[in-house]
Amino acid sequence: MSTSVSWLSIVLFLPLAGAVALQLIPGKARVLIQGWTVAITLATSVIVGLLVLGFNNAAAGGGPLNMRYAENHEWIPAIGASYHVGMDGLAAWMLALNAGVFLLGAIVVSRRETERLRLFCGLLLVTETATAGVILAVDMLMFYVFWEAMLIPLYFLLSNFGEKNRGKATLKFVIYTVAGSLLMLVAIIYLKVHSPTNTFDLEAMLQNPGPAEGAVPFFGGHLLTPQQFAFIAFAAAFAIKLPLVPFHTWLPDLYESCPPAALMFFAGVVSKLGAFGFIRYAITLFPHEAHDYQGVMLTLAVISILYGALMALSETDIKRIVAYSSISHLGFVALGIFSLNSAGINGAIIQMVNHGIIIAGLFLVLGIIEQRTGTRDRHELAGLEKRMPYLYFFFLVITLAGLGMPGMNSFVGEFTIMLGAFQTYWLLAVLAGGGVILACWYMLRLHQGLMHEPLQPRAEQVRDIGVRDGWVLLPLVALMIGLGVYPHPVSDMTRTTAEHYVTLLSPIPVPVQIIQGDVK
Amino acid sequence: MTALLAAVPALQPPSSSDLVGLLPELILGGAFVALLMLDLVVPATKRTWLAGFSAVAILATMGSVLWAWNDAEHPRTVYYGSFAYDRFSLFIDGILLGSALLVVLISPQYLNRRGIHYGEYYSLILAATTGMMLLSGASSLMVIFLAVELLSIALYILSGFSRMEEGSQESALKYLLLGGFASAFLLYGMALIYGETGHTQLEQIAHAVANNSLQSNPIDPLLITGAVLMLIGFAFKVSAAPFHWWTPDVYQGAPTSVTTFMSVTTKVASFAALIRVFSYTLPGLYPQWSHLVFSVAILSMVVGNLAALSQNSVKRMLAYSGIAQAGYMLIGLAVNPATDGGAGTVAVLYYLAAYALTNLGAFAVITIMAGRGEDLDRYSSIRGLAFRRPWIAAAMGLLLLSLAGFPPTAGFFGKFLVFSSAIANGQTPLALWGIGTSAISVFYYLRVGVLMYTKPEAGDERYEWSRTTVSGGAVIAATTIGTLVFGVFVTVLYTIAVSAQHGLIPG
Amino acid sequence: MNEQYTLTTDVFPYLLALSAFLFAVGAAGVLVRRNPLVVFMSIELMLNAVNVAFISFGRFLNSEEGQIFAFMVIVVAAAEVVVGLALITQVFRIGRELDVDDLNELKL
Amino acid sequence: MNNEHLIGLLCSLVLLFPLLGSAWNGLVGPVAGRRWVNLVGTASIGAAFLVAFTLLANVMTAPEGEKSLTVSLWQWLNLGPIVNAGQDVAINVDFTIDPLSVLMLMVITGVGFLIHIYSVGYMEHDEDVARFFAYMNFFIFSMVLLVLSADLAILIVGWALVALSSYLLIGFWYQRPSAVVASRKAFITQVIGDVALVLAAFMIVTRLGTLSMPLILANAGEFGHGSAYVTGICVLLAIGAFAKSAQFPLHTWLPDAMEGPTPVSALIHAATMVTAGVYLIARFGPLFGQSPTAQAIVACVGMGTAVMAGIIALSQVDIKRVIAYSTMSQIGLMISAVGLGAYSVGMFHFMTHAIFKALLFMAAGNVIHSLHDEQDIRLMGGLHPRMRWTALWFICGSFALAGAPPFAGWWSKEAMLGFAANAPGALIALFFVGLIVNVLTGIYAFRLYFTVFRGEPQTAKVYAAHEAPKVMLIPVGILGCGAVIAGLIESPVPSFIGNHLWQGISTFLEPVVGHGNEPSEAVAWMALAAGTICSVAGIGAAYSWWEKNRGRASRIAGRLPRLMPVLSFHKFYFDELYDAILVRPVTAFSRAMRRVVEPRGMDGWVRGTAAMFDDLGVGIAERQSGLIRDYATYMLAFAVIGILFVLGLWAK
Amino acid sequence: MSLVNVLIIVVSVLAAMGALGVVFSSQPIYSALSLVFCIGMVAVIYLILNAQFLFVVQLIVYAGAVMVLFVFIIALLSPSSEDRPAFGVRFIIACLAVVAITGTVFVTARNGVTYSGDTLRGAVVGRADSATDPAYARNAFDFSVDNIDGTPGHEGPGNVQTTGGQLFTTFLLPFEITSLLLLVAAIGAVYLTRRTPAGGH
Repeated sequence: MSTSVSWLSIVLFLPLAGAVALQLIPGKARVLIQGWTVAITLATSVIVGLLVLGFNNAAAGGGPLNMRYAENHEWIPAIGASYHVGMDGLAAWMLALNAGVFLLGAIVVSRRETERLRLFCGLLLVTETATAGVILAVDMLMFYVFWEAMLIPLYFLLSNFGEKNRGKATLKFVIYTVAGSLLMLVAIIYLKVHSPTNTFDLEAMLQNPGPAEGAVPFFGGHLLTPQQFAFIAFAAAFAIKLPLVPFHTWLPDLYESCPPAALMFFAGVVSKLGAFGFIRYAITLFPHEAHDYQGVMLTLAVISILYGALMALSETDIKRIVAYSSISHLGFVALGIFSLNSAGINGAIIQMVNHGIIIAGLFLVLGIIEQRTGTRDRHELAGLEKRMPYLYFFFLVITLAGLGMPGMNSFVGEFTIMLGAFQTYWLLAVLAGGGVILACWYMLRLHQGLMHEPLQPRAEQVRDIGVRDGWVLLPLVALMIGLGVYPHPVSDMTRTTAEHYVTLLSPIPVPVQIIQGDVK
Repeated sequence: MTALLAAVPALQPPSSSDLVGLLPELILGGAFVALLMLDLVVPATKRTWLAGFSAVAILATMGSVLWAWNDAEHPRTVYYGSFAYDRFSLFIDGILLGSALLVVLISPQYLNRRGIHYGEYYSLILAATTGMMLLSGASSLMVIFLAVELLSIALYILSGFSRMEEGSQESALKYLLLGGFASAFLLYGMALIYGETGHTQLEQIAHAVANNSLQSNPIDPLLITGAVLMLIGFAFKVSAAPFHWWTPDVYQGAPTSVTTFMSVTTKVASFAALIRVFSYTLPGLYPQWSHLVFSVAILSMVVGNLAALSQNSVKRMLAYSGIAQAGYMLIGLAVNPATDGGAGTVAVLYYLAAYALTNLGAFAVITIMAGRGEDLDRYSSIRGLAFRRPWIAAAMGLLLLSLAGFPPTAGFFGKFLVFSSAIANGQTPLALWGIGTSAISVFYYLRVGVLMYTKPEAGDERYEWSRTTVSGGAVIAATTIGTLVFGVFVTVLYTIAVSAQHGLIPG
Repeated sequence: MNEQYTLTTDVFPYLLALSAFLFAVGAAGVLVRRNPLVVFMSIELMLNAVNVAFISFGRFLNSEEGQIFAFMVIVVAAAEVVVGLALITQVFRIGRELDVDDLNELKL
Repeated sequence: MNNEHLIGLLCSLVLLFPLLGSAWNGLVGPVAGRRWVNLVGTASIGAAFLVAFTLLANVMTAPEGEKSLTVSLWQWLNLGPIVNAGQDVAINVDFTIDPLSVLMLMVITGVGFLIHIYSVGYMEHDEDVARFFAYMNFFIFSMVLLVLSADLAILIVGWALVALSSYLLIGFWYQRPSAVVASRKAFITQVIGDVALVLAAFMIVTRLGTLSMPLILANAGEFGHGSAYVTGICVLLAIGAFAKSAQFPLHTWLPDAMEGPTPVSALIHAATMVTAGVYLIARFGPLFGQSPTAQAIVACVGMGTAVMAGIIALSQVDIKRVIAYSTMSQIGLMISAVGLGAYSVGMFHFMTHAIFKALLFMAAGNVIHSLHDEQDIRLMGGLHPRMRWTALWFICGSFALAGAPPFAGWWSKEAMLGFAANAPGALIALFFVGLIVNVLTGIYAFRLYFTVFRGEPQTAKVYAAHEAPKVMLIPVGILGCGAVIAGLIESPVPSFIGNHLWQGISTFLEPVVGHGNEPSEAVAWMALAAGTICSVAGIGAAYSWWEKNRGRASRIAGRLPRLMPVLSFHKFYFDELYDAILVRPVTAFSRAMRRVVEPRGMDGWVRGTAAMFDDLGVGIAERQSGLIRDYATYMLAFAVIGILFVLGLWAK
Repeated sequence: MSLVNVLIIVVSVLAAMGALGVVFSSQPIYSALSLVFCIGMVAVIYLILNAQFLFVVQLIVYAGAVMVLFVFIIALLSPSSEDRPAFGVRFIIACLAVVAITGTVFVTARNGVTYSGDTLRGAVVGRADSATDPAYARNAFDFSVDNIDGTPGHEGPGNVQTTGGQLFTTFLLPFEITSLLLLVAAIGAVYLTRRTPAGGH
């Protein structure tokens, strides 16, 4: 694919432009609105797909991150901020996930959001731009802008279309997230101000690391070095977004009141961005600190795995069960990342994508169930298999993928992550194994609770899924199986990326030239 | 000192170039007088024409400001150093005039609904704006004081513009008594500074302080006391804690369109004077006054944001938010003007523009939603707004997000620049206080947003919100879009702010 | 003998002290009195205090600006009084007590 | 086409037939109708059996030293360099064809095929037959994958898929709450085993840098003989094996698994899946050989489980559960054997056991079928005249199980006793325990037979019982014949027929598992004699207690200390124990966390912070009294403080 | 200490007493009268300090117009209740503030400010050369002073002239602003007290 075309900018702003153009369509033309939304997301997906396929052949940028398709323009030259986008192996996968999940979101949307479809579709497209911006940005200010801007469409989505308690949940989510990211903002400014190049450019900063000496003045004290402070600030922002226990309480509430159609991309993409940030920024910019605080982060990751699993075990609301399972699964991702070796990071990248697929499928299924039975309480649902055999099949596959069944996609990720963790410290893998066992327990409890045992009166009349839902679920399920059976091509690309990041965070700074040589 | 005095052409009448330097103020002041006359001939039912006239006058003034922007490339003082003809004041004038224009556009409908549509309203708005523009360029203590009083008196009257309403009258009297009280502090500070330096022209004061040619040598406690007292006076005007007490009560009691106007313009104009006096006239006293600015900034952020949490009226909440915003702006003032290369000033300028746009938009929403004869600013009365006025609610939501400092809105870059200037100049603790309180602020801003999106219960009162007029809609659209534009294309406004900071008198 | 009629700088601190005292007493009046008219008078007292300072400084600096400033202050004070008294009468007319403590409708 | 390609193709085929059968049954089956489902479901396994037979022939004809062949299909995952830089750890989908895997393959597809045929009859009245055959075929696929895979990671995949199909089949009647619980229990137990295997894989790969099993086994010595590390690996592998083979302490799922349809019990919970643990340990024999400690643990656990299960089997009243405990007991014996290094004998017993235990289950299935799902043996009795064929095959199976000469079980069991008698040191005790197990086996096997088939009918149902249809009888008959004669393949008999083709199963497996610590002839004969005596004694006891003098059994039980029958009847209270120390604490802990820690702790600090700010805010807002004089007071006070503050700082 | 100084101190004390009278009078009318007295005393100080113009303005505008307005309003509204300051927290704070402010300013003014000479140039009441010319010595109320630039104003304009001249040249802008200010105040007063709405709805 020719690099003379600004493909990444097109990917980035196509949905936004689509959202603007969407407002020209009359609100009554429901088919047109949805068709347009699907077309835009589909076009984005196609471009992203081609970019990912052409990734290895694209001209490498040559910076520390070796960005492909990079574009660099002035944005606010006076303060050292630029419009700098680029794609590395990590971004490629995240972007692919992003495009795919939003495409599915656009497809499933209309049936559920019967009112104000245009608004919903518009916000969906804006969210896609925001998340894509987070993934593609190489300039830290730009990254931050997209990172926070993402909250705006989400906030409107939640407040317009959310379910009960949405107000509280939205507030909690936004404040929690903002508290973390504001800290990150201070760190970003701090880094920029003290970096030799005096810009926000990530690659420039990686080439010329900031100040290692000195101390950050706090409320009267000097507790931390600038790098430590910045690392903690970044880690806080990402840990909240991910989320790691004990910063997680926004997530169950939010998922509970989130509209089902939005949940797909919410859970599918948004929470993965925390993990993305950890890899792209937190450990890359601060290799020393990443090693210093490795123990803390790994502990939090393991606690998240076990805690999320335990919570999911006794929860009765099916959405909350999945929410807690999500915490547990993302704990695995964090575990992989902070193993700080290539296996762990590779597994984390794979698992990010996998979990995005799985959680999207899970929420899709649960959304269908909730919509058709009108309840989310596990106690009021049982025996649905009898009425919904096809849904049962899809749900089964998704459940199995969710509990890390070998032969499914998440096994690949979890296996690699646990291997990475095992290399770091064997006990971590053992504890994570405990998490796997608990995952099996709560996922089966969820799945069997809904599908098995005598049919409940509430479910007497439900219909099975139609062809349309089937066509949405099928690619997800196919991916879950396909990536489990033949993960090798995907994992090779992610592994290259992971190994590259590992070279970046080796405790002794590696001269940039050598890194370039390695990749080529 | 003698040489400087000799430079003042004593007992010479001012020249025409002095008049040119004062052109925008003259146009607006003239319009004020003309409006008074016009009010006599315009019939009572056609008072909207007065709004039109005011708008035209403001636009004309804006034109002259634009012209002057080019003209003022080489800044100078006019009227024997009383008034600065520089881009800084013109930048502020631009913000003030824009705000006034938007307020004038939303006023007729509001005043009609409240039954207080009189011609004096527009006259007073123009007079207050004139006073603020004078304040923005004032480069002598005397002009500062008079300009402050001009705008204050106009605003006292405007606050009490709803004559038969107790709340309005109460707010006006409160504002007046406390304003007079604070003016006395400001004035006493001026007296002390005058006594110590022997001058009232800022340029000469700056020179005296810089060259240590004071009555006492070295720096004297009376001079410091004077600076502190002036700071207190200004802190009152920008409603910074702990001198903010009038703000919530007055904002709530005053007619909403007036609140809209004064919440933005007073702060903008007073900050202009604050910067001119403290960062550029008294930078030598920075080690002394910085402590106070620090404390006031932190207190404002804490008090404003925390108190806003427990409010149940949008106007009051925005009042406290205004207090908090003043705190953020003060961060930009708290960086050492001698070493920051103007970053603090630029940041405050950007912040002011962003704040004016955003806050005006938010208040405009409350203004145009007003009910018949009452302001619908209680939280309970905006519940479910989104279901009947989706666009207004969306705009309000976005404006509140901007106030909270979310990118890509102008509010974010205001905060960003302020924090940047603080961090770059070794004031990281201030930035940390700033972000800590920002996080708190998200709660109350978004709570209003969430309320608008809460479905009204079956038994809830159904409020009679006004219908959105064309001009009202235009104002909200303009502020909303402007908020976004200045949040993305930052360079435009930033460059203007930088050039406004260059050549600031006394530089 | 002429020294009997000579103003010396010794007196300057006393003049400033008078100014400060008047200012402080005026401020105290705002604090302790409830009648808005008296509160207003207290504020006038504070402005007078400022004028004393201005004129003393002007005299000792041998500069005119102090007097002119004081003149401006008087004008402003007069303007404020006009508006203030108008407001007070209006407040009284719409049925409030002449008591600043009665003006507490606007609060949380 | 060279041999490797042929083998690869055959491997693919043996996997694909069941997989395609499963897919067809699952997706098209419900539409296509019962006839097609039955046909495809059984034919796919039949085809797989033929392919397996071809593979067997291939292995048998392969020249000495080339009996083992590994083919690679595709690369599954590349983990990058783990141990040495530049040397990537690749996980390939590799398959090994060697005597061991082929033997497993033959049993799986052979017995599986028969059971599929049987199922046609057994599931005749069930609505969901398509789903049933889809699961069954999928099970065969998973099991074949397990035994063929030559990479530990792929083996784990097969290992888990087997557990999955077991879960699906146990919970086949998903509307029964007990079946749902049982299936979940089985699956979770299996996952514990999976995790153990994964951890073992990590231990191996971080040392050796490979997961390919031929390489692992070739380099087993790298870990150091008897080192703690290799013991750790072996123990983890053993835990995996225990979970799969229902050995103490992971055995409680197996009896509950009888909630599934009887063919499932026959295929999965008797013949094939539960013996995968034996296969695993046999497969990793060279690794276990490095760790005598692990071997001893395995042997003791196996034998312990055998005794325990035997005792429990004495008092159970559910026909399938009795057989299930007997299965557990027999597998305990196998595990014990492979723990002692007697791999070929263990595998031999696996084979015979697969035959006679499948037979027993299917015969029991016939009984249950004809009694309309009655499973309580106390309500049976006197079935012999009504189900003559079934009774005949059942008694054949019982003799094989009890180890009466010359039935299949006799050959394999007494050979294992020979190894036990030759065990080193204190492990010789296993021999004597093994004798006790023999006695127990005889007792419980024939207790079942006598109670079910002899005596007087206990309920009206029995009078209405009738013989099973042919489709269910023929597979039973084939297996019944097998139960009589299968032991002969290890006897001297085959060598008379064709010495060059078959020299007994131990010789056949020798290239893979070696000989182990073979007993001397004298010891072997001694053990054989002792074992036979014990087995026959057990049968005799059963005859005297349940046939000759009915009611004597309970009198004897009454004379025993009260504790013993109680423990036996309540399965040593393991379910209750696990419930009390594992399940309940975890759920209670989880519930407590959700009710206390989550709202008060995790959310508590968030809410607490919010509440603190809120209180502060109210406090500040309350200062806003609305009184001008208050405001002026504050302003004046702060002004004075401000001035003094700044002046104070200045004075310093 | 010169007589003039003594005079200033005496007048100051009187002014201070007047100020206290404003605060402590129980009736607004007494407060107003105390304020008039205080203003008058302050005017005397202005006169002594050579601010003759201000002296007049103070008396006419302040004591005359403004205070009359006050008295008029007091009469108009005739507040009934007595209003004596209560002894409370506010009172204590007020007293502390009085002490603090006065003390601080006095102490700093005495210790800190060191104006160039013991006797200021032109600081002699009366003509600059009155110190040497006994003919003018007693004429303390000869309203003239040195020029602003320090040159002795033997024949120059008097204080009022100087002030006026400055007002219309150097301080023209402030002066003009006051006109605007007064206009605004007038509008306000008229608007607020207009009894019947002259229009509107």
